[in-house]
Amino acid sequence: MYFDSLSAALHMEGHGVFVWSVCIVAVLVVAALLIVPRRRERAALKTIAGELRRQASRAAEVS
Amino acid sequence: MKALGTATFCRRLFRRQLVLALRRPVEVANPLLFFAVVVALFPLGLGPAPDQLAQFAPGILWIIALLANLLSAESLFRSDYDDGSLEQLLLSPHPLYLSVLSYTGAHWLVTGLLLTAASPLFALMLGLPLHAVPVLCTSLLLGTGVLSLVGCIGAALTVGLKRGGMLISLIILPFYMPVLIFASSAVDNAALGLPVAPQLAVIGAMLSLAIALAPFAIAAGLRISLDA
Amino acid sequence: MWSLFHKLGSPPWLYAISGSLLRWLVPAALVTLIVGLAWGLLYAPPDFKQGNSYRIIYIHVPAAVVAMAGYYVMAVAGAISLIWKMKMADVAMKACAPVGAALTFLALFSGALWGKPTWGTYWVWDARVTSVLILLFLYLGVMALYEAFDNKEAASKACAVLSLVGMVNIPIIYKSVDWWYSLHQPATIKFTETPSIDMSMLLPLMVSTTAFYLLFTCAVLMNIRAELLLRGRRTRWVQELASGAQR
Amino acid sequence: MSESPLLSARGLSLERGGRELFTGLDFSALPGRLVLIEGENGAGKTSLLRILAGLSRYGFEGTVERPERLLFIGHQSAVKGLLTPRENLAWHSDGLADCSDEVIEQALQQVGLHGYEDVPAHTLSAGQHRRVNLARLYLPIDVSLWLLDEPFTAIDRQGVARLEDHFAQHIAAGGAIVMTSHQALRLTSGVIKFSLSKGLMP
Repeated sequence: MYFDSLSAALHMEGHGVFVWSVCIVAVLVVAALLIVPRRRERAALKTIAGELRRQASRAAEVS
Repeated sequence: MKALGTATFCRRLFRRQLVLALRRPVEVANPLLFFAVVVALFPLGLGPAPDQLAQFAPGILWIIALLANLLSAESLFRSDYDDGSLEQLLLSPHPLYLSVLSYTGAHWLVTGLLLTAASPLFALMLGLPLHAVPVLCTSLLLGTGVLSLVGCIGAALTVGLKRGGMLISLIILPFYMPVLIFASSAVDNAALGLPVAPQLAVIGAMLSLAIALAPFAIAAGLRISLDA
Repeated sequence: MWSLFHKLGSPPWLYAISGSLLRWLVPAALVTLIVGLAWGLLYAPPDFKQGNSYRIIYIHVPAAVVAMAGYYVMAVAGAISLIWKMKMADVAMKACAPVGAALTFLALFSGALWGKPTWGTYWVWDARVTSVLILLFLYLGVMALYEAFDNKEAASKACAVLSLVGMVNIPIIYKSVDWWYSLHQPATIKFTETPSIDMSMLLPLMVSTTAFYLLFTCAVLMNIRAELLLRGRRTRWVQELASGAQR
Repeated sequence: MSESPLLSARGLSLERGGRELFTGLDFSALPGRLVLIEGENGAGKTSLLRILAGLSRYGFEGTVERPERLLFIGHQSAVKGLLTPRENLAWHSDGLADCSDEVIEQALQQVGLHGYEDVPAHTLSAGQHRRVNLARLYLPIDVSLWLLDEPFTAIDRQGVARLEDHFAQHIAAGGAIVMTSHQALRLTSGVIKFSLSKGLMP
């Protein structure tokens, strides 16, 4: 490791606040990129399943 | 009865667009009025100091010309879309590339050319040196052609939408930026007495590229909008 | 070749294959990202001029590079959908836009925070910053156009045309912005390409760029999967999948 | 059949908002025939005509073979209020006809617009706009295929009768017409009814 200690790595001679906030935002963006579509996919499956169940119950009522 | 030749057809479309525009002179005058009103805004916003205004004049004039052009391009296909002329145009046996080019040509004539003709007045109001005015006119003459062609792409893509006005600015303005950069730099240079030929040549090249490619995009955009 | 083309056009096949692909692609992307960032942020030597603030490069440059490449991916998908009328290309194109926009935003944000220690201000109208900003506008334009159409098929075609226009224009825009910047070069620190970057800095940069490419691929694939389900909600394979998932 | 169709479509399927409007339609329009498309409101008649004309290019399945030149009359009259009927016809954006003034005057006379040639079209009524549009059918154009969507809308009974005679002439001369109409046709010879749900009915 280039830095001597964890606090030195966090501080980065005064530049730490910039570097690490960029890093945090990057992690957040990456997480959002991976989580949002996954949730959309799940939600889509759920709504479609709900539609199917509603159709099935309506068909059962009719018959 | 002989079939209509493509060249005649395009000439007629061109003439039709011009006649339509001239029968509603207020609409033709609107971009000019817009130009005048916005020019009046800048001294109010920036302060009346003549040297400062003169320094910013090339950029200001070009930004206003660009917006005026965009606003008028937005409604280019609107009425033809609403009354069904556009679907007839798409069904015509002539290449859409050429008919679209006649539309944009007519549009350029009643906006770009007119803006160019009126620009010396506004240039002098903002204190642009007199010897830069010919370059301003040349840059407008070439540049508004590019703007018309590119703006029509946006108009074609948004003509079927209820609220296209804001959207067309968002999607088209980024494509206006190169013209703005080179044109205002040309006028800047002219004001300083520096050479302007390279910038004007670049705008000319952009115009050629736009004439070659933009009608394809406009045609595709119209087909899509008519389909939706 | 043709059979692959046909398979790519088949939603159930694409859904299945992307599922198994993602199973190892997502971990691979995450591992590469962690390695690249840890290497760059903690192990690489500092820049002799900028000190440690240059470490933002390990996020900024990959984000910008992939955001740029993403636009071309989107435009090529748009071209395929216009020329061969392939519906899956529509879906892929639509999936690229939000991912690219997010990465462009990240590139801008990191650029601003990099600017503060380097130039002493968060925002500089530097050629590259301006270009990335325009790229963000292009992405947002495509997304806004897509949302404006009610008919999503027409929306995809319109966006395909727009992104193709963008693809032709991007080199022109970038060259003009470069030229414009060189004209108005302010007297602050000039910050163009570092002529030679040391191996110890280049390697982690390459790793994190790879990581961002992998992430882009993953995110686009996942978006495609969600879109496939929504578009195919009335087809049998989706309905079977949905009822299977509930049980 | 010996003659080749002027327009043929194969395996047309269309879905709108999750509802199947039609599936697997085969369709052809032979010279000398008038195909009347029937169906209730919202059955997809207009959509079918737009697909046949080539205005809808996405969102349906199947293939259509059509001639390069065709005449389409849709719901909108494509008449410019700022132009006179004469200019509207002479500069029409369909780009089909190159007509002299007399020919245009004759066509306008046929649809009962004699004397209105040179007044701005915005002073005319909606029905008169339709007539200006229909006058295109009377121009001597070399187009065999007509696609007409509700051509009788806003036309009085006399006008309808005259139009039907004109249709009969057109198909007798070897043309083909595909049209939709809510009104029953008086014309019978050469007329084929086509139901969106049941297919061709001779």
